[in-house]
Amino acid sequence: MDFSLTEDETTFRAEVRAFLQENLPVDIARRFARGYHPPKDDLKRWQAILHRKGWSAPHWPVEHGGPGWTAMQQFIFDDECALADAPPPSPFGLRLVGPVLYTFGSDAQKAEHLPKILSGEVFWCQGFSEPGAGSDLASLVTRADRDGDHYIVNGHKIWTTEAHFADMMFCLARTSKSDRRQDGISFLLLDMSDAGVTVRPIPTLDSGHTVNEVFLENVRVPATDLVGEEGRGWSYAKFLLDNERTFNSFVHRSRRDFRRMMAIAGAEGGALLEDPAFRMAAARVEIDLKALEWAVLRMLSGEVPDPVAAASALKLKGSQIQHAILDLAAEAMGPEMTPLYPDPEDGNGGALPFWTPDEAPGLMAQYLYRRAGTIYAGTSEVQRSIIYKQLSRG
Amino acid sequence: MDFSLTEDETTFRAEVRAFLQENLPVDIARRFARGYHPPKDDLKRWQAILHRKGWSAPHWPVEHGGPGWTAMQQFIFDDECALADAPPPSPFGLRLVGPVLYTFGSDAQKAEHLPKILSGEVFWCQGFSEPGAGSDLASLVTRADRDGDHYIVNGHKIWTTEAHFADMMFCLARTSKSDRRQDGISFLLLDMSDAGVTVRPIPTLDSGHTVNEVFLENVRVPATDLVGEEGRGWSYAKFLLDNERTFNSFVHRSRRDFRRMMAIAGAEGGALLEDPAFRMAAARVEIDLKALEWAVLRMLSGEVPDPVAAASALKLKGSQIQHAILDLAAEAMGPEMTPLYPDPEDGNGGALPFWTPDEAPGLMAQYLYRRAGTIYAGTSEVQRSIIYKQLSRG
Amino acid sequence: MDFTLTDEQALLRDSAARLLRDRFDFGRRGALLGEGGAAFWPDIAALGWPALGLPEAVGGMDGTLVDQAILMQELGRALYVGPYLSTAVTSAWLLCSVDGKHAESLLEGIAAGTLTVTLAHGEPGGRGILDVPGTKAVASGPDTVRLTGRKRLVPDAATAGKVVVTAQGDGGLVLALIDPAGQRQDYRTLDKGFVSDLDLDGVDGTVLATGAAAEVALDAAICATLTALGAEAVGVAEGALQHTRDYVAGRSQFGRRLGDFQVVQHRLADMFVEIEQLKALLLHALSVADQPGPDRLRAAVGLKVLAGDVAKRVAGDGLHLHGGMGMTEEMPISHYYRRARVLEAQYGNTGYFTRAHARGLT
Amino acid sequence: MDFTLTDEQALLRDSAARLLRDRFDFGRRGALLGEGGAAFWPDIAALGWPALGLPEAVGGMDGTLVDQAILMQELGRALYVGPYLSTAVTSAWLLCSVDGKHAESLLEGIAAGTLTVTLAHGEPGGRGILDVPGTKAVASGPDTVRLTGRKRLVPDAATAGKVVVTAQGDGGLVLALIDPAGQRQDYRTLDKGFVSDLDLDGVDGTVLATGAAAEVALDAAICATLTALGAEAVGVAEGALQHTRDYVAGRSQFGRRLGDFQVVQHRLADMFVEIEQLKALLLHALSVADQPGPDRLRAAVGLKVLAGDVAKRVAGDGLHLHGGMGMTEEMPISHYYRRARVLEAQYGNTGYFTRAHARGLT
Repeated sequence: MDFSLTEDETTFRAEVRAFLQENLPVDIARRFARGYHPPKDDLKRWQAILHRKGWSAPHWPVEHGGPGWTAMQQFIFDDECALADAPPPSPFGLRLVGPVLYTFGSDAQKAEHLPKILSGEVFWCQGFSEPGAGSDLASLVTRADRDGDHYIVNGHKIWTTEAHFADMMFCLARTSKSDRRQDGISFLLLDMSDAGVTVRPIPTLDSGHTVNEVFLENVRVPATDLVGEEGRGWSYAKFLLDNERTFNSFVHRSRRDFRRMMAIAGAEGGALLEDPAFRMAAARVEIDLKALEWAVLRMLSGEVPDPVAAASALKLKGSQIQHAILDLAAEAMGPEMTPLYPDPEDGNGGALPFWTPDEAPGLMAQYLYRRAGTIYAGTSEVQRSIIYKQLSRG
Repeated sequence: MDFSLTEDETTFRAEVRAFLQENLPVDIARRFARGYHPPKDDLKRWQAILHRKGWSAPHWPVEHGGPGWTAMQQFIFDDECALADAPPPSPFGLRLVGPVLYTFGSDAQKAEHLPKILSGEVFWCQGFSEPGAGSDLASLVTRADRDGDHYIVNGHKIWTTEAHFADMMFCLARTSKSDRRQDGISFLLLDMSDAGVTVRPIPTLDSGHTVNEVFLENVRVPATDLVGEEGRGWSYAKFLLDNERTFNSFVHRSRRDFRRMMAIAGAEGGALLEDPAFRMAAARVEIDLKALEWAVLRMLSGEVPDPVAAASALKLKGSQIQHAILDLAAEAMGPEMTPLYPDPEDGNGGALPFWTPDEAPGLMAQYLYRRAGTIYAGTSEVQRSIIYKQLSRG
Repeated sequence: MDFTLTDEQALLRDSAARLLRDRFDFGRRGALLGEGGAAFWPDIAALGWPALGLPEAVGGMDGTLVDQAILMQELGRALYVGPYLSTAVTSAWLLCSVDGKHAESLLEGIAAGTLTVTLAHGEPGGRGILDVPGTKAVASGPDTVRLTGRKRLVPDAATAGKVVVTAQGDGGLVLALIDPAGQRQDYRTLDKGFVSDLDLDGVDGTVLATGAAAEVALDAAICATLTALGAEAVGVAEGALQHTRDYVAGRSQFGRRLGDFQVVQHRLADMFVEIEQLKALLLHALSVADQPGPDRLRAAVGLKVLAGDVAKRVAGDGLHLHGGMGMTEEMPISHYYRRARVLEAQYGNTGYFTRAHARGLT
Repeated sequence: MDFTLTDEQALLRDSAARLLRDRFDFGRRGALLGEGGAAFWPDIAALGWPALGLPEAVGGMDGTLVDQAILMQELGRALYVGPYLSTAVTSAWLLCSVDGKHAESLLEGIAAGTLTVTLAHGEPGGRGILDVPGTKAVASGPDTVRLTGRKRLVPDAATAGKVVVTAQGDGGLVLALIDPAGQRQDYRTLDKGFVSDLDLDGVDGTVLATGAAAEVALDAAICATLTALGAEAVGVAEGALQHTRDYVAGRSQFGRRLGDFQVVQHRLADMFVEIEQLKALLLHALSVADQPGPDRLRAAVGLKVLAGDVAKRVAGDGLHLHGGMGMTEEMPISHYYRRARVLEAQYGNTGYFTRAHARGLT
């Protein structure tokens, strides 16, 4: 075992920090710090800046445009970005479909899509969930019927984050019937401006607009936009979901949220931060958070006997810690957490109430939105079942 | 709704308190306060005192020797007894088999057993659980084969509390085979001094001796010691278990334990009792305990829409609160909770370590023994399943 | 002791449930709440609910806090938003403890359903209802004070006919009556409640009570408010449990109904257990509701702690069990959750009241 | 960073696991522990484990706390009871930070396996290892002090060759060496550990260090002890999980294996998650183990908090899942639970260390 950061890594952290200080636009950071979902324009501008530096896809292989960083460097980069309030890039292109494309896509697909994902020119969304297929994805019913050199896609997708500003969607659809529900599913790329695509917002409990329903009515998708082999979409989706799960510890965001929580508790004379019981509760969460950080490092180092169970553990614990931090923040805010504050950065949002504490707007929007942390990308129950399955083998 | 105690009830509480003050032997109270399991002699002496007053079976009907108290009077009596550190009488005769006998027993059985249960002359134990039948009682395999006017009983009972000093056992045994596992079980009374009865202690994690295995080898039980009808033992057992569950909120004991916990936290200058975080934790538990107390009162008043689910809720929450209080007591005790203290009341127990705090001996014996609170009389999981079953009907 | 509802109480419960189901159902609720905070008030006034807890002398029905708690429970279940709590509980209990013609005529208006009144007590940076107000009151006439200060998160002030302001005067606490006009900003809470900020910049108010008398009246208002909130929390939690139970019974995943999964069943059971505890503690608080003194306040504070915890936990579990659907505006559970979340923080959060309770621990 | 075990470390882990399985299995454990606290020490000494963390200069193997943590993890899994922690971790780290021939010769004895040493630090009424000792040290010779005070819950003093006592002298903290004879009472802890009370009534001790040097040495001992306990907790929790997993796989209720019930499965999963967290935080504490200073202490304190919580929770869940069987002496889980319960309270409980951690929160 060797716990020391290499000299390179120490240098690297300083380099990233300096870059962020010089290049992250203050207005973007300020907006993101509030806790509201970042607007598309912020995501786009910031990704373009990263792209110019060659840093827009830290986890991609060099041959596809990645910077060739070690896992540790990626961790440091994400950490510094979170601490600087840089909005993480939209995950659907970079984190999700990108790796599917460079692993299973055709040369034409790679050539067309990867550069635009890297640059942030094209935004993606994920068409997996359906009204009858949430955690149980394999029960999806969207159909893609072959018609010459096209598929005709009909279906109804739900929980489609950012569909209202995405240019492309990757989605799962049935191309044939099969006894095994996982078979006969294909992985398609679909242009959101195609005829037959309708996006309808789903108002959520945070009073924001992030997720949507997407109705697909006789959407004509060229057969060249099929990824990999027809009927093998389930395996690509599993590849994608496994990638996603590994990164769902929320550790960097939670470190930032912890800092914000402490700032709230210390505001107005620090009444609550001086309270011994509150301090103990915060200390207890800080310990959990530190453990989570090292659990992620351990995962990155590749030294976990059971990475499948470990990834589920990260997701489970990460979402619990996220809630615990936001709960402390809400407690620290006291009765001031109750108003529905308009986003002060949104010109059309309306006036703030008199005497609104600086830290208040956005906190509860974030709190409520993050309630989904125990639901998406595999509910906590699904994670526990995965873990038990692994345990019972061991 | 009427929340006032009747004048009678106020007078009654004073009467009980005065009686306890005058009649509860101080050595019995002192021993019981320690938290170790009370010795048989203490139980016997105390029950004889109560019996002379006519108070040994508060919940029995008058015609069988009960005092004719209301549910509220019974509550007050139990509460005062707990606060005075009076050991509750062994439940197996009074709480469990007694009501079965006066409800389903023959006249001869009533005449023989009820008076001795009331007086505390005869101690009982419960032969229900078996090595393969814990929570799942219906899978018991002990057999009682008819042989003339006797049953020949063979089997292996486990978790038999107080079997080492009980005079009689009530037990379940199969008298016939049946497709439905609950059928063909009979309810028998059995003399512990009979040939073929062997009691073997089960050393438990509190390092005390309370529970036992009982081996039954060709024990001859007269057919007159069958309770009710042959093969209907399951319904009598259910009657008994339902009675038991109603009384398993541990509320009186927990009120006493809470007081003891506060005394521990206030000892040695009250360092921990002055700690704001510890006080908050104690306050939170006190609120739960007060709610539990009123939940029991509500149950006694008969005003609960679903008494089956409510009884399970009392057991579940009662065992959680019991743990929470003992956990706080252990926290208050600090490193002094770690020694295995001999019972200072037990002449053969050995010397106490130097500088043993007064409140320390017995605390952890009790703590460890009470871990069984979430297990016996229906595990917490069994209670939750009962509750859900009721809920899903509603 | 006898916890049976009287015939009148059972009738009140059933008729309230029926009216709310018919006129304030989930479909209509959004629209009604869009119209403003008192949109549903005429229905409530028509039924005489505001008069429920008031003495006959002012036109009331001579009921008790038990009756109001029965109603609050149904209002909670129906996710009612409006000035019932602020007018008929907080203000009414305060005014009933105050002597004089002003209070009497206000109570007559409340009982008749023609007037809503709110208490302006909280201030910016304040942590809860037990805080001492910083607003200043300086005598400005024989029966009036000039008020200077800031009142924050005042419930239902936008539609209130009168506002009772708490302030500090020379003789201690002052309760003064003002009109809700002036520097006021109205806004909404996360659960669609109506609140306002009041900037009191030398506003003249009529004195209702001062010193010890004012303290007694405020104590009555605080105890009644916290106890009624506890009752509302019972309704909120029961509503959340029922909606969740029904949802999991209908929803399938992995080829089975959600309600067939043991972990789902057991979580619902835990929700039930928590609610049973809360119902029981509500009885405790109600049992001392008409006995002013530290025990009543302690019971009310303990109830608020449990109410906040239970409502938040039960509605949170319900939200989780709804999966993605629970995150939508469309599903009642998301509204139960928001009400529960706000209820926990209103008038002081669980930490605040647990601290208060811990101070009195012996 | 690289968390891979070196070949030597992997060998150490495997050989320790094997030896403990062969010679300290659950069946033999009871008998070995009946014989006294150091019954298994000859085996340990023969393998050179006491030398593991000691410098080559005194005959040690020049290992680090990482190596000792690997061993502690296996000792925890095997429910080992004996003087390894007190001698080879606490005392060794303390003595390595102390100059002088006394310390050197003691370390040589420890490395050779011929001497066990313990630290007498806790006192009656004390709350934990961060407490300042009240025992008094008065100079009684050029190199000696006269010690007066009471030491409580001193680990393994019954079999220790030497005892290091902490005390207050004129120049602050004093570390003094005494023989374990004298007024001593030996007793057992709930988990079958061996502890003693020492009544120091003017006992003469040899000074090892005073003032700042003594503080540095004590800090090293505290950090190493808490970190090693964290490693032991990993082993205890993993052992509890494994026994529980095996038990529910074999035990049937209601016609199904316990392990087929979803609530049982998910509870096991939660146990796993807690252990993963603890393992990760152990890495954090180890990463700063050779860097004296406040960060090291803070990491060790945080680890003790999590170790106590996780061990207690995991073993408690395991106990519950064993049902009635878990309550018996016969089942290993009852011993895991007792070890976990004692571990949480030893050297200061979770509340104590959380308070300490909270003080440093910024």
